[in-house]
Amino acid sequence: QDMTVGVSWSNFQEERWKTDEAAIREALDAAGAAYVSADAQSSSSKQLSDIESLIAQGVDALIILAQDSQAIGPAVQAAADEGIPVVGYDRLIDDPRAFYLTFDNVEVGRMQARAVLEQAPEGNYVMIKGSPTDPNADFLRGGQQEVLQEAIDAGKITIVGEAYTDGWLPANAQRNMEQILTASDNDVDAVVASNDGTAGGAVAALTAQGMDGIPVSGQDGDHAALNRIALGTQTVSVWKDARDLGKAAAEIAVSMAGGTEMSGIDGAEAWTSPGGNELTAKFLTPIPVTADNLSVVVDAGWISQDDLCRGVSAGPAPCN
Amino acid sequence: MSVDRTGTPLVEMKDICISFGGVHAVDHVSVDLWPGEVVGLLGHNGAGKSTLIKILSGAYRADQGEIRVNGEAAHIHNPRDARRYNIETIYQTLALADNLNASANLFLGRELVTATGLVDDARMEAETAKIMARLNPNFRKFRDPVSALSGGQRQSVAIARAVYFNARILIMDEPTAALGPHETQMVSELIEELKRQGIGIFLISHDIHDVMKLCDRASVMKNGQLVGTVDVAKVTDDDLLGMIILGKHPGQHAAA
Amino acid sequence: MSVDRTGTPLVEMKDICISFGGVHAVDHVSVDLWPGEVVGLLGHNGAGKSTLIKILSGAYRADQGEIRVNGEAAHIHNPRDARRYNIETIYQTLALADNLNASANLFLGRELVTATGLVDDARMEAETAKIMARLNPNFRKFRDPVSALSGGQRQSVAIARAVYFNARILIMDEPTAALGPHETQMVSELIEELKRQGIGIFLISHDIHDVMKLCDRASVMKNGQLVGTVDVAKVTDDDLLGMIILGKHPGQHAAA
Amino acid sequence: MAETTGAKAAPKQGFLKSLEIDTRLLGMIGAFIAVCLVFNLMTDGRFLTARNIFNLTIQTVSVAIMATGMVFVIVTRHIDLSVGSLLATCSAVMAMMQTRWLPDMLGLEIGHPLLPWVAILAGLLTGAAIGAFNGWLVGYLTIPAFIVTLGGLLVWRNVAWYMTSGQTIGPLDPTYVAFGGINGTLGPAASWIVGLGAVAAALIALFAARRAKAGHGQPVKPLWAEAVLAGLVAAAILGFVAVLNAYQIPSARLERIFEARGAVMPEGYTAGYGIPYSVLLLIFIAIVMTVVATRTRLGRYIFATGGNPDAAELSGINTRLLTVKIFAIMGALCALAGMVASARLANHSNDIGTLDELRVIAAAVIGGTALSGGIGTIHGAILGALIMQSLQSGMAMVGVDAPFQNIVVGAVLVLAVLIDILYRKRTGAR
Amino acid sequence: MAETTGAKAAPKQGFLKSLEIDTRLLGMIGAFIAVCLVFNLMTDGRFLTARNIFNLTIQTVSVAIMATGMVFVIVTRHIDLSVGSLLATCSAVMAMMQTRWLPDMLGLEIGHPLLPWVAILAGLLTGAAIGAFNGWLVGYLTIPAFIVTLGGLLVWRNVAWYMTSGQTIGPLDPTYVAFGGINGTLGPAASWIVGLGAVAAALIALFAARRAKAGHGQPVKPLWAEAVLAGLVAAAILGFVAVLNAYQIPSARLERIFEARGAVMPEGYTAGYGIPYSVLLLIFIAIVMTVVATRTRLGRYIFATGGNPDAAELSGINTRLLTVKIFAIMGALCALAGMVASARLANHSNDIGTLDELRVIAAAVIGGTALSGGIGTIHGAILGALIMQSLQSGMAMVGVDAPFQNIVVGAVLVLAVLIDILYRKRTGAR
Ligand SMILES: Nc1ncnc2c1ncn2[C@@H]1O[C@H](COP(=O)(O)OP(=O)(O)OP(=O)(O)O)[C@@H](O)[C@H]1O
Ligand SMILES: Nc1ncnc2c1ncn2[C@@H]1O[C@H](COP(=O)(O)OP(=O)(O)OP(=O)(O)O)[C@@H](O)[C@H]1O
Ligand SMILES: O[C@@H]1[C@@H](O)[C@H](O)OC[C@H]1O
Ligand SMILES: [Mg+2]
Ligand SMILES: [Mg+2]
Repeated sequence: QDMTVGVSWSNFQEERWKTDEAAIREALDAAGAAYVSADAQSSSSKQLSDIESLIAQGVDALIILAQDSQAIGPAVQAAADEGIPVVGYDRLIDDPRAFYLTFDNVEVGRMQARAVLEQAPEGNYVMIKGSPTDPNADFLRGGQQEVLQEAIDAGKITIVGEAYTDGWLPANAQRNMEQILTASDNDVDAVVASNDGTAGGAVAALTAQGMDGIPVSGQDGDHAALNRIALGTQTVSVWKDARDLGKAAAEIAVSMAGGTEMSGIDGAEAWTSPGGNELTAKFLTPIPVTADNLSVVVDAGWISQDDLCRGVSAGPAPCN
Repeated sequence: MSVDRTGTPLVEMKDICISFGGVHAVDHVSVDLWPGEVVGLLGHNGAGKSTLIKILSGAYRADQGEIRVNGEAAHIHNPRDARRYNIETIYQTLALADNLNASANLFLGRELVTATGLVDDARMEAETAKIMARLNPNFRKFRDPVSALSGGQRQSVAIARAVYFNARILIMDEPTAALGPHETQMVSELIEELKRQGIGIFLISHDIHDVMKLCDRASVMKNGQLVGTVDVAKVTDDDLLGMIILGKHPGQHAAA
Repeated sequence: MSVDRTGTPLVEMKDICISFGGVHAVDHVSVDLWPGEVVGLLGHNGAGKSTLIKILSGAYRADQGEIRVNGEAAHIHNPRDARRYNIETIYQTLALADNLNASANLFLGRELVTATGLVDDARMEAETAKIMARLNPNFRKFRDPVSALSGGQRQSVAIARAVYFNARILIMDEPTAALGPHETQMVSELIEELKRQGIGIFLISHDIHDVMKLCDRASVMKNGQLVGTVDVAKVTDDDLLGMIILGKHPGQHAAA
Repeated sequence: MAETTGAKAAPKQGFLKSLEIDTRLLGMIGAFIAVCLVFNLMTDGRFLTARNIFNLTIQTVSVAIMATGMVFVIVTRHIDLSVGSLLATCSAVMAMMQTRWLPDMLGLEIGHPLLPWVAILAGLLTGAAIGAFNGWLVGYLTIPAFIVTLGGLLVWRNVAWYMTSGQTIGPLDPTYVAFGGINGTLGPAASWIVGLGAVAAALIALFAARRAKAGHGQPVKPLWAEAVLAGLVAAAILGFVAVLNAYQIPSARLERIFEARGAVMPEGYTAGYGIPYSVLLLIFIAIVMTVVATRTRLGRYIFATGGNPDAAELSGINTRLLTVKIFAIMGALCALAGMVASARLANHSNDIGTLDELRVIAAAVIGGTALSGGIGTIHGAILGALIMQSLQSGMAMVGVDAPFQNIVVGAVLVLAVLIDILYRKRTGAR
Repeated sequence: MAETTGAKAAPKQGFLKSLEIDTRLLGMIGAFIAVCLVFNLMTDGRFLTARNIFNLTIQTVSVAIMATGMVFVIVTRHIDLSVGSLLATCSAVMAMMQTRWLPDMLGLEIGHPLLPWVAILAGLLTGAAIGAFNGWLVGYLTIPAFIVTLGGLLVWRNVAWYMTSGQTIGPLDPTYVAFGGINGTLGPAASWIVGLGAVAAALIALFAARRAKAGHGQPVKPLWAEAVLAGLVAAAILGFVAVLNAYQIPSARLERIFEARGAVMPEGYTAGYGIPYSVLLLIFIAIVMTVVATRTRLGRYIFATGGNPDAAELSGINTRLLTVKIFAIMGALCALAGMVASARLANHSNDIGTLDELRVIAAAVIGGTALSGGIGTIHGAILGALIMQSLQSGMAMVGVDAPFQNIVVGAVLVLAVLIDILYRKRTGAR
């Protein structure tokens, strides 16, 4: 193997990164490149050290799941100094020298809100947000607001509770949901949760009140969440097929290491970041998975039918 | 009687009370001390001797009572206050920092410094060697932390610390309990010398023999109360023992 | 001489050595003890007395040398081993758990339990009261943690702990250093009684007078080495003092 | 030590003195009540509803269980930073056992009644074994507990990750999930029975203690004081049961229960929750741990070692083995806490127990356990956990921003402990 | 205490004894070297390249700076859990100062040469003030440091969040960024000069110490031992400089530098980095803190208080005020560490300093600081930080799975301390 690709993960806490990792590995194997990685444990400082170590180890390309879109700058700088190409993975790296590969997070937020709004066009909403330290949390919340704004202005929807979830931890989401339910005497009609982990916490709190079944959103296509959709306790999980993202990232990294220009990447487009930088980016389309299209995840081999339908008797297809 | 008790006393402790969780450890006790005098404090175990002198040294605060030094009311709320009145104390528990060596302990709180303001360990060690030679000629362990010293060696360090600085009032709580016969002898000589220099000394001791030899007066406590203060020259060993054990004051020998 | 030294000795410590960081604290020392005998250990501060007996009590391990109990080689690697040989020790530092009360300390490691296996605090307290009555009749503080006790009260607790359980070998490291005259007297009586029961006692003390009164033989150490062992009945106070301070063995009085 | 400046104590007040209640406890209870009242005001009385008290109780259980074990660890002058990770490993073992390994290996089908119990047993053994291993490293190899358990913090969280391949494992067995809190409660009738039983037991215990004292000729409290104390205890127990019973099962949930039985819910039917199993478990653990701490040799040795390790060793206590036992207990408690935590989420998630080490240590310290060793109580630690949880849950109810919540929680935490300290200074209790 | 079973010590070896080197240090250096060699093997020699050593050094600085202060805190039997959050607050103040507040308020334009210095001063004052406040709560109100700083952990991180409205603040001033490490180095020539100066200073210090001892008639080491020691010190200093100089600036970066100057890089031009300013800062802090610890009254009082707080108080030391000073120093060091950390990232990020409290405490403990107080060294803590960082960086180079890396880091951490312990047992050093 003459080529090595280094991947710097911001953390390994959410279930999805495992899948992302497997996809990147597989694609690299196929391309005959080696995979090395580091886990920054949610610290932008450690991520910088990690990347320095990966560079010192002699990688030919870097894939970075950035903990912080700006503070990752010096790492990109160091890579550029050594002439190592960088792929910004899933989360924004606000630097034109990095190729931005992602699912559009604002769009994810919109999809979450849309699916919930469809089920509960009127009533009291609870917003379970992501970690206050993750910029994605605010992107998502922004997208959600865009969709709900009209109904809010029309007085159809009232947001009765809103809470950040420290560290995206389900246990924190559960406690926050419980307290919001208590504070509002269970007068809640829908929950817009920002990912599947927090949705799990929210559903646990709802179940305790016998309220499971009201619309709840999520993202990531976590197996447990898809199972909940089959069971009817979650409405939507916006599925960012991590395997596509991982595969694309690996392929882009390999071809950039081979000398391909950013603009020469298949599907690349120019995109202006919120910070005003001209980036080269590639956006994959997320799929909102609901009871109506549950079969996609099985057909795509993302989850086995057994896992999906565990404990479901007469559910939506394919669990019927 | 060699002590001149005509002027103002060096120390007066008047009507001192202190209690711990409802139990009166010291109960309306008054004692005094003149310059150049050694006053023995006697009493059974738990009589309240250490507690009484800890009030003078600033380790405890009395619930009630008054302290006068040189006739003026003294406000002693912590050990720093006591030092300001030139009161030095050898505690029964020694109060040494186990992780420091002998000279660091000896100079603790009053380190010698060089011109640049840094602590002058070499000079402190040299000074320590000097004073220890007078107290415990076998002592060699200048570099070891005091946790590595024997019981008597530790006590020697505590004594050295109290006598090195020019105290005017010296409190010694069982200073020779752990000392060997030779070392005890040297401390006795030291006390005699300090006395000659006009220093006032409170000496707590269980050794009646020592008290008879070194002290001018003796105050005896029992169960937190003062049994009485007697002129040592006017009582016998057995009188003192009677006071300690039975709490009986030998009426005929009442002291000044 | 009342002690029968014809059988096997209760304890033999042979050629014991231990050093700390290169300094020989105990240097080829041999001592022995017969049943019903009190052997005094004397020496200046830092002579190595405490270190020597800590080897017997399992607190330290010797670098060299042999211990025999009842003529058989004894392997004492920790305090639990020593207890198995019925060796009880009163340490100079007392070794009390400050946060526990007197009875918890007295029974530490050998708690009395009820039928259900729970510790029986009421019974232990009652037993403590009994034994303390014999050592320190003023003692009342059964419920307080021992950190709240006076120096002498703490020492009484440590003594009570060693004598309550039926030791065959008792080590007392300056047991009366902090005790008042009455309490000291009571401990002396206790020692006499234990002696009559055939218990062997190592008594470390700085009080030559006490040693002359209580001990059958005395071993004197200086700078880690044994100066000699003498029959107390055959020497004078001054002989002993000479051994302690000058390290001179009074040739004519060599012991068994 | 005795010589601290100003460490002296004034006489206790007569009334409290006769009751012989631990004044240390009173200060903390005062701080707790203050926190509750303020939140109640800020939430228009919602904080002190039956429902919220019920929530608070079950939210506290997992941390409180571990806090009882942490008391032993800290009392012996150690620390355990690995509890959160250990919890994750045990929870992973239990989750994998019941959803994958047992079904695959033993062929026990999902839903088999033995599954949850075997899984719990496996979790307990795992926890105790890892804990004992930690204790061995600390006690026998004399590596500082801080280092050993910091290593454990890193190691065990990632071992758990490997066991589950980083996935959320669930849904878990319904019997198992019943330990999570709201999904498993005794119901009102049984709760009353348990409550009355507890009152009876407490009275008998009080009486027995009095007799034992009198039997050895020791002073006993006046009879009226004994009666007041008994009354207080009974009122507290029954009041607690009443509150838990008062929280009504939401009708939507009741309907579903009837539906599942194939019945129709009668009009106007209501039912209370009663005591959750998880709370029963905590109470049981609290009692056992208190007995261990105060009435067994093990507990005595723990406190002696904490007070003076050298003295304990010289008294013939095998302090090394003791260390192993303490950490093994801590490990087993982590397993139980993991069971409650994952049952509550009805899933094992990767990040379960994250940062719990801080919460658990904080609970013990708030509850009066001294990091310098030798001092601590089980009930204090549980109260500490309750205070921590009230702060967090209360803030979540008040509905301010998460960052601001944390600021308030941090500040109130310090304040609550300060109240306690000032109270004790004033009353002169130690 | 003196009576611990088996706490006795065997004689030291003759050679080392003559050198009078701290054997405690040797064990740790041994563990560190072992870690380095193993990583070097596992990475085919990449671990011990000039480049990686350079990286390691600058990665360690921020935690090492705080670790020196943590030694004082722990030696006095306290703990500071708030350092990571304090770092974040100070970093936020410094970042906001230079990018928003100063430009807005004082009208200093971005790029003004005073900006970074005023910002740093503000950060230092903030850190020292918050630290002093913590110390006041601990010393005067007698709230346990664990609680005070746990509260601080929650409060200050979120205060920082509010200051920046949760945003990443940057890019920061170039002068400021020069403190971050690779963006500010002395260059080879100046580095050699500094290195030679350091050697000279060390030799003079050795000589002065020898004279002072001899002057008071105390024993001195043999002259050959003194010479060997001097040789070792000189070799270490110059070797370190040589390594840092050997790391070449990548040509892309050189080109950029020339471009910025409007020049063209000559063909084949190369240049080494030399000593980074951040490393100089750490060395300066290390020296100052070591002098404070060993040669000033303040340091003496810190160790005395740690050894026996009651004795210190009875000796007339104002232990309360001392506590305030110690925490204030800790706070100021957090500010400096925050400066280095944010300069390194060229931005202030929200999560800056997260979990640093654990790293910092671990560095101090690995470096031999005893949590029970009274024992600890500054150089030990820095070495501890270096060991921690080597483990983390090394694992990222070895190329195993990220979760597995954490497992190895945890295990090796425990092992490294064990090596040190076993070494000291064998040589009989305390
Ligand atoms: N910090 C404290 N807390 C509670 N009680 C205390 C405290 N210090 C002393 N006492 C009690 O006060 C009484 C007097 O103690 P003190 O130490 O003054 O006695 P003493 O006369 O010095 O005895 P000794 O000769 O044994 O040293 C004792 O009963 C002791 O238990
Ligand atoms: N743990 C230790 N580490 C180093 N040196 C020690 C240690 N314990 C004792 N020593 C040294 O060993 C020597 C003997 O001490 P030991 O305590 O046995 O003396 P001792 O005869 O009991 O004196 P004392 O009459 O003062 O109690 C002393 O010089 C002491 O400093
Ligand atoms: O997919 C989500 C990712 O976008 C966010 O940044 O972190 C949480 C994940 O669930
Ligand atoms: Mg006393
Ligand atoms: Mg001794």
